[in-house]
This record gives sequence, structure tokens and C-alpha cells, in this order.
Amino acid sequence: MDHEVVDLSVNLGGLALKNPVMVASGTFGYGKEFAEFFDLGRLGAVMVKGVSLVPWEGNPLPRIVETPAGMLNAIGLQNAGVDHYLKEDLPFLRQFDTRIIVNVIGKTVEEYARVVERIEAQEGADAYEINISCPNIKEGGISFGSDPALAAEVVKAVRSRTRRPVIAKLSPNVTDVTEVAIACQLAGADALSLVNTFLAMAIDVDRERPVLANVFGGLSGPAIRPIAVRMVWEVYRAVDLPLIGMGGITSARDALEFILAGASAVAVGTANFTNPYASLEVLSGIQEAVRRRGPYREMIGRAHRWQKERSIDD
Amino acid sequence: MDHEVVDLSVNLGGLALKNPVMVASGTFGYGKEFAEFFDLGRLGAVMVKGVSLVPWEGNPLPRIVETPAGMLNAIGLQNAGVDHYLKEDLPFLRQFDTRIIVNVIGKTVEEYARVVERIEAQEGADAYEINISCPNIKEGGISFGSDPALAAEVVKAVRSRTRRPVIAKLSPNVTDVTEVAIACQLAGADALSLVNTFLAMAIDVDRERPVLANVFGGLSGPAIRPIAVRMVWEVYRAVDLPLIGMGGITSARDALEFILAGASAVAVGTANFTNPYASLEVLSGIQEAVRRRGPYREMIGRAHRWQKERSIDD
Amino acid sequence: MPGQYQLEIIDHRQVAPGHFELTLPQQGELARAEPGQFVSVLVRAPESFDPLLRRPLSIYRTAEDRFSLLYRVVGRGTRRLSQFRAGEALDCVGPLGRGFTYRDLSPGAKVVLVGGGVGVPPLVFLSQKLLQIGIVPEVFAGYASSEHVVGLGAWREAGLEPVVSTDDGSLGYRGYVTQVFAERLAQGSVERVYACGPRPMLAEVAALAGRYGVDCQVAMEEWMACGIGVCLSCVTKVQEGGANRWARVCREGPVFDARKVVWQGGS
Amino acid sequence: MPGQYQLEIIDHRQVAPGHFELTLPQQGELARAEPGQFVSVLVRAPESFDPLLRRPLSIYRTAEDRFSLLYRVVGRGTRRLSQFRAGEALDCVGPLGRGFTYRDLSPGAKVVLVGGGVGVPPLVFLSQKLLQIGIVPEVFAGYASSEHVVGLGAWREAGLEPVVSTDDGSLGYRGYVTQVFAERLAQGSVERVYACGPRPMLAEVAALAGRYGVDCQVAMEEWMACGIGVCLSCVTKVQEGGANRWARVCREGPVFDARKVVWQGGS
Ligand SMILES: Cc1cc2nc3c(=O)[nH]c(=O)nc-3n(C[C@H](O)[C@H](O)[C@H](O)COP(=O)(O)OP(=O)(O)OC[C@H]3O[C@@H](n4cnc5c(N)ncnc54)[C@H](O)[C@@H]3O)c2cc1C
Ligand SMILES: Cc1cc2nc3c(=O)[nH]c(=O)nc-3n(C[C@H](O)[C@H](O)[C@H](O)COP(=O)(O)OP(=O)(O)OC[C@H]3O[C@@H](n4cnc5c(N)ncnc54)[C@H](O)[C@@H]3O)c2cc1C
Ligand SMILES: Cc1cc2nc3c(=O)[nH]c(=O)nc-3n(C[C@H](O)[C@H](O)[C@H](O)COP(=O)(O)O)c2cc1C
Ligand SMILES: Cc1cc2nc3c(=O)[nH]c(=O)nc-3n(C[C@H](O)[C@H](O)[C@H](O)COP(=O)(O)O)c2cc1C
Ligand code: FES
Ligand code: FES
Repeated sequence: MDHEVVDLSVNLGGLALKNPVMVASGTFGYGKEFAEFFDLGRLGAVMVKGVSLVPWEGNPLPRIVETPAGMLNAIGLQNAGVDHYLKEDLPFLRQFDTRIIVNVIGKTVEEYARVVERIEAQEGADAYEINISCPNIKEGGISFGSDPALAAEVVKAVRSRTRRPVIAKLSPNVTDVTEVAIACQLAGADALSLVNTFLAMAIDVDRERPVLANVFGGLSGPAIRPIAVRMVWEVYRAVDLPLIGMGGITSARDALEFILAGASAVAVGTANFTNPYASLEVLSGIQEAVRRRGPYREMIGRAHRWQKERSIDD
Repeated sequence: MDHEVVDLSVNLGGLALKNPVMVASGTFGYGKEFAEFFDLGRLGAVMVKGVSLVPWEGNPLPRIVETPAGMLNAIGLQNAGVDHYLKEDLPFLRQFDTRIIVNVIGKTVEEYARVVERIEAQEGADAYEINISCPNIKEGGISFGSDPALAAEVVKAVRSRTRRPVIAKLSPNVTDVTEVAIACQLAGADALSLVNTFLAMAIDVDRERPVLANVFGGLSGPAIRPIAVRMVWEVYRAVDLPLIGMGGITSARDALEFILAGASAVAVGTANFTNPYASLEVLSGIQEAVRRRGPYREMIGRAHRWQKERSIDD
Repeated sequence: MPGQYQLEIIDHRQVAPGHFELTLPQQGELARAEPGQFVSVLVRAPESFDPLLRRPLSIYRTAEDRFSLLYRVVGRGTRRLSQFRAGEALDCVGPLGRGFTYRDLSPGAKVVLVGGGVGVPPLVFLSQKLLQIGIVPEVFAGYASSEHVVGLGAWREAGLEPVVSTDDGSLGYRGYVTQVFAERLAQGSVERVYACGPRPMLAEVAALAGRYGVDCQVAMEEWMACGIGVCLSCVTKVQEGGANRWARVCREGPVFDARKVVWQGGS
Repeated sequence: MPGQYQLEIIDHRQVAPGHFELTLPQQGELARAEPGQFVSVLVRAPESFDPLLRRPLSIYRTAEDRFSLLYRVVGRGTRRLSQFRAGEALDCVGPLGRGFTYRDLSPGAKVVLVGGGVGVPPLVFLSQKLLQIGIVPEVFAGYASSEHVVGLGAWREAGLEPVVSTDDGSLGYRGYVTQVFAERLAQGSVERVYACGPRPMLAEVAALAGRYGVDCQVAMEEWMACGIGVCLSCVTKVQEGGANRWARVCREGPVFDARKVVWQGGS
């Protein structure tokens, strides 16, 4: 078979991608730095760093610390705001033949909505990924993502501002991830991405204080993969939306775990830091798998087949 | 200072321990195998493998799989039941100068209570650790530990059967671990242990099915430590009970993270598998730290001091 | 009694494509290991927790002052192990498990060994011990192909002449080792069979031995987390007093009486 | 433009207790690296994800066909790095960051270098480049003690005579390098200062240079996750056009104009 003709295209609730490999928000900036390593046009999509209505300062340092097979980050969603994004970052990204998914952050429902309005006005995104892990300042700082009703509220607000695909990005710090997933589906999300980072911390044993200035940080990297795969598996059975799987993906095999568990697409996050070509390696490994195993779209969720078979047997 | 006189004794809600180092339930059997490596009397306590009213068969194989810096287990709480424990395991353990904490499991509230009744009748425990991560069969299999009310019910039932210390073992698979912690405190728990394993899974990419026969397993080991430390930190601020910290402890430094975050004692789990002397190394490292830093009891929760100082500054 | 030992690697060499022999000094209880017992080896780099778990490997052969392991590279753990060099220290826990029972045999007893692939190592060690008590075992060894052949040299040095079969016929008989073994059994006069290899092979050997009423001991494998009997990850179903129960391969095994093993759905 | 390179280690040796020089072949863009730039090195074992992150190390010196890094073992990453041997491959991303600006200087310019501990490496490389354009820098190097001395040999080979100080007086002047440097500054005629070392040292050097109105460039360090400018973990506050903003040390730095750095509470 010709190496070029493997069809990896996939449609994520209206967002047509040429291939299912993306890079996760906050691990790829706005693309400029990685463009020095490879043509961004090879990616299915770029999920840009979270964009807020006004510039966010982020947290004091230290903002990161390494943990076993993982890392904590407490960047604090530092970003230069939506206007800066539209003026400085968007034009650069638009040069490449890839989809731009804007990760939207806010401290109130209103803020999320207004970011989307601004971007809509300039057609500055191909889709929106709503980061509901932000602290809801009206509700005392609890994360939108830890409450199905709050999550739905944000999704609805964004939904009403755009016809472009809306992806809700789920937080893993919940008892039942399917509850929030269902709430987001009902609120009009076109797709779901999961997972965001796990709330965690490290203590500096010598100084007897938390390592991170922010005390808490988000755990990402290979360490979390088994939990993330479980959540994708569960949500795949609970909702009828395409899923974007992420959490510790470093290789095509890791990505295939998510795909077989039910993800229609995947995003490479922390692995970008340790291997700048990680996303391309994931892509070529998936191509290879499709060559050997048949159509990409039939691979999605295929590990569930076994369980269905099993329950018939029992 | 004399190396022998370091005082590491600690009282866990009525359970007096000579030192704060225990071994976690399910990672040490009932002590027999480890007694070939060292004198169990050196440990503060042994938390035995979960004990149920009748023998539990456990899950089919494979029951484990390795993951980045961690492992999944789906043993399925296989055990020979309380009568077997009392007849075969207890007499062996009683030979050693250590505390015996019986990890109690059940599928109904009634089952938990009856295990405790049987053990009380023969004084077969120094304290009980209530594993509320078991599936509640009356509530369709959801874990007791994922619902504060259900958790409280189990704790109350056990509480009314014994005057010995009751330790509730919290599940980390919840949105807010302090809710369950508070519910357990109100229900009469004397101490809390945290955390149990994280619900997770791995997919066999070649066979396109879950690796574990049970599909889901519990993630343990160093990978989870940053999340476990965060939960101890949060619960320390929310309740007024002594805490037993666990989750990925491999060394005294790891243990000190938990202690500084608020744990009065620690348990070594998965690390027992890879280093049979891990618990003793943790113990001697804590002794060393106490020699250098002063009284053990003052180390408990000391990393919070910094935050209190900080909030005064702000 | 098992112990934990830091052993300085004496020698480490490739003995067939993807197969390595690792030679370590005898120390403490390890010197009293019996055939069928294993050690569990820490393959991760110092201060790294990935890969996390130890890897169980059978004892392959022993000498006064040393013993060796023979393993095949199948995944990242054994691949990493293959990178250790002579002079480096290896963290081993052992000896673990229950080995073969053979001291009850009389000199000259008719004993057959059946090994498949990396099931060969414990049988080489067993041959050493059998020869010491005056028993010359007949050896049947099966491999996927001639490239995977291991242990033959050791057997021949000991004066044994294994009957070899390969799945692809590239060396010895073409076909499964169980076929040649079945022919031997049919000729009669076998007192005991010892087998080690993949579970389907063991099941077949057990069935054949059962059919001829011959004593049979099998060394089994299951995925192990602790290797010492506390985690219950490595269990296999055995029949005892009419009832089935889980036995821990790492502690009650890896060697079992073949008649007791529940071969169908037992894992 | 940075690239990712698999470099076969040419040489790796201890140069002081706990300090190693690692020599690698020049390849691709690395050959165009400027002083102050760094590479980020993967220290984990193959197929292991622990420790996860790369470690940033400055380029210490270069030759036609090779370059080297000089590092101190401080934790498990550098400890693991120190176990790599000549002949093994090392995964490096680089050259990263913005180096020192020096091509604007005229031959004979009066330049002072101030290095503290493992802040020395980039200054050695800078000396090489300065000498090439006809500038003989005056070098001030401070260490905790004589045991921690690194780079002196390289400077001397290049014909320079660094002024050394140690905190404990075990070699050269007793005290901080900033004290001897302050005396030199007071003598006047310094056109530019280049400094690398711990943040408090840099702050002091910057303050002194500011007092005397001398141009000063500092090479900074912060904990890095990506090393290429996307994660925002390594930021430091800089002042620009009256306003403060976060600058990424890995990309906009590690070299900054000392006047722009917000030294108080800037990290
Ligand atoms: C008692 C016993 C004795 C053994 N003796 C030998 C021997 O002498 N020579 C030899 O080559 N091999 C032997 N094995 C098998 C050997 O342990 C595995 O091949 C090895 O653990 C694989 O590790 P890996 O990281 O390379 O492979 P992985 O990539 O981890 O896995 C590859 C395969 O190895 C098996 N495996 C993985 N982890 C374990 C585990 N913890 N326990 C058991 N199997 C596992 C699984 O089948 C897995 O699919 C023995 C196994 C047991 C249980
Ligand atoms: C641009 C730059 C250039 C550097 N050049 C050199 C050099 O030439 N020679 C040299 O010896 N050292 C240099 N360092 C410091 C070196 O990177 C750290 O000492 C090393 O990363 C520590 O790793 P570790 O695993 O041994 O220590 P760890 O045990 O991880 O940590 C020990 C200490 O090292 C620091 N550290 C840990 N992780 C990072 C990280 N990701 N980024 C930065 N610092 C970290 C922290 O201060 C930490 O407390 C440089 C750092 C930077 C940012
Ligand atoms: C440094 C860093 C910054 C991140 N910033 C964002 C962000 O701005 N918005 C967001 O939705 N997720 C953010 N994330 C989460 C990632 O997009 C991803 O969901 C998570 O890291 C899990 O994937 P991984 O394990 O592959 O990194 C960030 C993660 C890291 C490590
Ligand atoms: C194989 C295995 C079996 C376990 N069995 C039990 C159990 O019976 N009861 C229980 O409360 N916890 C059980 N646990 C959870 C541990 O006690 C501990 O809470 C958890 O593993 C986290 O600690 P660690 O990361 O140090 O292992 C088990 C864990 C493992 C790995
Ligand atoms: S491997 Fe743990 S019981 Fe056998
Ligand atoms: S290390 Fe990631 S931005 Fe500098």
C-alpha cells in the first residue's frame, strides 16, 4: 500500500481533521517555538495555550516540579489575553495547514463567553476547547469542572456564542467523570477532551514546605495515563460524543490505548517537553497501525468489543 | 545522642504505636512471608490484607500490570474469610511485638459489622481499618467510599461494635476527599487512612482489549504519591483526626512528605514488593530525621506552618 | 529463606539471538537454592521508579562460587537487564518459591525432562542435581526455531544428549516437543516427568503423563508483583481434597504436582 | 534553530569531586551555538519515564569537531548523567536560548567575567569567543571551596589568569567573588561585565555594575520543564518600557541585560 494514502481523517463533532493527532493546550504555546522543529501542518490540530479575556499574570515561582514519571505544574494559566492572541499568535498559526483549537479560560461564565465572542468576531479559531478546570470566582474558587451544573453553564454560554465546534475539557478530579460528561453533552458540547491534570502537590522535605509557590499543581505525564485511559473508557460508554484522549501519551502505543478505549483523537501534552517530535512519532505510529490493522475509524473504541463479547458469553 | 532513645511513639486515636511506620493492607499478606526477612516487631503496626465475612474468590487473571512508576492491581480482595484469619493468621502475628490493624471489607454494611463482631469476640485486632472502597452491592456496586453518607453508615456500624480504634480508609476517587473525611469523623472514626488505590486501566494494544481480566484495577506506587500527599494535606486542614498517609512511599523522604503534610503515621505499600526492607528503611530514615530535626510529633503537619506564615504576610 | 542481595555481575553474555546468560556470585541463602526456584531481579536504574517491578528469573545453573540466569529479551525489563555489564551490581531477592522434588528418587531412576523455550533454564539446573544423585535424565527440549535454542551446550557438557525439536523444523524434529515426548512416554518405563515451559505445553505434558499414570511436576509462570507470596497476583487454580483453590505460583509453586493443577480456566 | 541530536559521547570524566566534563561531537546547529546557550539532555534510561524531564546544561567549551558540558552532580538527574560512558548515545536538544551579546565589542575592549560555581561553564565558552575577536577578558571566579573549582584549567590554557576566591578561603581570596569584583570595578575602565552564577550573586553583580554605570549581561537559571519556551515554568520578571512582564529564561534568556531584570521578587 502507498505510504501516503492511509486515511486518518476524522470528524470531531463538526471539526474535520486530516489526522487525529493534536498537541495539548499549555504544552505547545501558540506553535511558534515548535515550528522551529517541524511543519505544524503535519498535525491534525494545535490546541493553543489557554486564552483569557484579559492578561493573566500566572503564579509565582517555582511553578513546576518533577515527580515519579510525571510533573506538577502550577503555571497559573499565565497568558497575554485574547487581544494579544488575535494580534500576535493567530496570524502565525494561520500560516500552517492545521486546525486551531483555542483553549478558553475564565473566572466567570461571562469571561468565557466574551473570549469566544472576541475570537468569533475575527474568525480566530476552528473550534473551542473549554477548559472548565478554572476556578469559579463567584463560587468561591471551586473549579467549574468539578460540578456538572457549573460545567454545563459554561458550555451553554459558549455554545450560544458560536456555531463552531465546542469541546468541553473535563477535569479528572471528580468522583464520576461521566456525570460531568453527560452534563456537557446536554449543554450542547460537540466533543469532549479528557483529561486535564490531577490536583496534586509535592513537599520540599528539607525546607519543610510545599515545593510549588502555589502549593498545589496539576500532575501530568506517563504517571497518570492509566487513570486517564479509564476515564476515556467510562465516558465512551456514557455519552455519544467524539472524545479527544490525553494524559501521559508519549508514543503511538500509548495513543492507541486511548483510541481503543474510545478516543476519536488524541493529544500529546507533557511528552512535547521531553521529545519535541513526540507528536509526529505518535502520528507515524498510528499510520503504521492503520496499515496493519485496517481503517482508523474502526479502531476507535474497539477494546470495548471484547467486553461486549464477554458479557454475551457469561 | 543515643541511637536507641529516639522517641517515635504516636497515638492514633487511642492506638498507641511505638513508631509511626506501618505496612499497607494487601501488600504484606498477614505477615508470614515478610517474617522471613525481618522481625515484624520492628514495625509500628501491620495492616493485614482485607478480611471479609466469608471467603472471597477474587478476580480472574491477569490481576496486575505494570504502568509508569506504578502498577495496577485487580486482586479482587481475595481472602479466606474472618474465621480463617482468626484461626490461621492471628496466632502467627500475635508472636510479634507490633500492633495488628485488621482491614475490614464487606459488600453490605451488615457484612462489615459482622466481621468486626467475630474479631471482637476473639480480641483479634488492636484496631480496625475500614476499607470503604468496596463495592456496595445494595447500591448497585458503587463504592461505599465515593459517597459520604454511605461511608458514614459503614463507619457507624463498625463503631457500635467495638471500643477499639476505628480507622476509615478513604478512597481517592472522589471530587472532594474532605467531604468523606468529615462524614467519617462525624460517624465516629478515630483516625483516617488515605489513600487507597486510584481506579485505572491499561489496554493491551496488540490484543485490543483491557489487560486486566477485571478491566479496571487500582493504581498504586510512586506515580500516585503527589495526589496522595495533596489529599493528606487537604484532610489535615479539614478534620481533627490523626491521619495515616500512604500512596507511593518508597523511602523516608517520601514518608516525610506525608508527615509534613499532616500524617501522624505512614504505611508502606507497593514498595514492599520491590524492596522487602522498604518499611525498615523508612523507619530508620525517620529516626534519623528526628535526631536532626527534633521531636517527631512536632514534624506532623509542619509544612502547613509555612502557609499560615504566608497568609499573615499577604 | 529468601534474602535480598546486591550481587556484582561476574559475566553477562549473549548466548543466542536475544538470549543472555548472566553469571552472579553465590551469596548467603542463594547457595542453597534448589532447581525450579527463582530470583527476582531489580532492573530499573538507581533512583528511578520506572519500570517499577522486579522480574522473576529461574536459576539456570550453579557452581561452587557462582550461579547463572538465562533469559530472553521480551520487553523493556529484560531489555534493560541486558544492558547491565560485568562489574555492575544487581539487586536480587531469592531464592524464591518451591523447587522440584527429586531427592526421593533412587539412583538410576528413569526420569524425563521436558522443556520449552525459556522453560529450559530450571531443567538444566535440575539435571545438575539429578546427575549428582546418580540419575541420568532423558531430556526433551523444544524451541520455536534453531535461533531460540538455549541450554543445549550446558546439557551436552554434562554428558546429556537432549532430543531437540523446533516448531519450524530448523533444528531436530519438526513440531512440538510434546509430540516427541509422547512417543517416549508410550515406550514405557518412565518414573517421573519434570516440565517447564508455556502453559499450553505444560497442560499437554500433564495430560500425557496422566494418561500413562506417570508422576509429573511442572514449573509454572504467572505475572508477579511481589514474588514472595503476599500480593496474590500470581495465583493459579489447584485441586486439593476435592475442592479448587488459588495457589500462589511464587510461593506454593512455581513447581506443582501436575495432577493438582486445574488446567482449564485455572487462571 | 534548535534541533534534537543523538550524540555519541566522546569522553566523560570527573574534573573535580562531583563535577564532570562531558564531551560530545559537534552536529548540525549545535556547531553554531553561542556562549550562554545551553542544551537540554535526556538523562533517563531508554524506555523509562523516570526521571521524566530533560536537564539543561550550558555549553562549556567547543572545538572544531566537539563541544563539552561541565556539570555538578546535585540530584538524581545529574547523578544518572554521570553514569553515562564514552561510546553511549546521549539525546540532546539545542542549542537553546539566547546567548551573550559580544560581537558589538571592539578588539581590545575591557571586559570582565564574573562566574560563581557551576556558573563558570558559559563564561569559559565566552572567553574562547572573546579571544577570537581580540578581547582578553579579566576573569573573576568564585567557588564554595577549592574542591569545587572548575574551569580554571581551561582558562589558563587559553592564557587567562582568573582571580579566584572561595567562600572558605581554601583557594585564592576568602569571601564572595563579588567583593573582589567590586574592587576591580572601582578601579574603572570596565566596558562590559558578563556574569553567571546563583541569583543572589547575579543581583549583587548587577547592582555593582549599575552603580558604576557599566553594561552588564547576566546568564540566569530557573527550573525548566520544556527548555524551548512553551511551558512558562522558567519565567523571571523583567522591566520593559516601564512595565514589568514575565520573560522566559529558556528562550528570551538565559542571558539578560542586568538592568532589565527585576531582582526583588522577580521569580
Ligand atoms: C517463576 C518465573 C520464572 C521465570 N524464569 C524465566 C527464565 O528463566 N528465563 C526467562 O527468559 N524468563 C523467565 N520468566 C519470564 C520473565 O519473568 C518475563 O519474561 C519477564 O518478566 C518479562 O519482563 P519484560 O519487562 O522484559 O517484559 P514486559 O514488557 O514487562 O512484558 C512482556 C511479557 O512478559 C510477561 N511478564 C511481564 N511482567 C511479568 C511479571 N512481573 N512476572 C511474570 N511475567 C511477566 C508477560 O507475559 C508480558 O506480556 C520467568 C517467569 C516466572 C514467573
Ligand atoms: C539554562 C541553564 C543552564 C545550566 N547550566 C548548568 C551547567 O552548565 N552546569 C551545571 O552543573 N548546572 C547547570 N544548570 C543547573 C542544572 O540544570 C541542574 O543542576 C540540574 O537540572 C539538576 O538536576 P538533578 O536531577 O541532578 O537535580 P534534582 O534532584 O532534580 O534537583 C536538584 C536541584 O536542581 C535544580 N533543578 C531541578 N530540576 C531542574 C530543572 N528542570 N531545571 C533547572 N533546574 C532544576 C533545582 O534547584 C533542584 O533543587 C543549568 C540550569 C539552567 C536552567
Ligand atoms: C505546563 C502545562 C500547562 C498546561 N496548560 C493548560 C492550559 O492552559 N489549558 C488546559 O486546558 N490544559 C493545560 N494543561 C493540561 C494539558 O493540556 C493536558 O490536559 C494534561 O497535561 C494531560 O496530558 P499530558 O499528561 O500528556 O501532559 C497544561 C499542562 C501542562 C503540563
Ligand atoms: C496488590 C494490592 C492489594 C491491595 N489490597 C488492599 C486491601 O485488601 N485492602 C485495602 O484497604 N487496601 C488494599 N490495597 C491498597 C494499599 O493498601 C494502599 O492503600 C495503596 O496501594 C496505596 O499505597 P502504595 O502506593 O504505597 O501501594 C492493595 C494494594 C495493592 C497494590
Ligand atoms: S507474586 Fe505476589 S503472591 Fe505471587
Ligand atoms: S522551560 Fe518551558 S518556557 Fe522555559
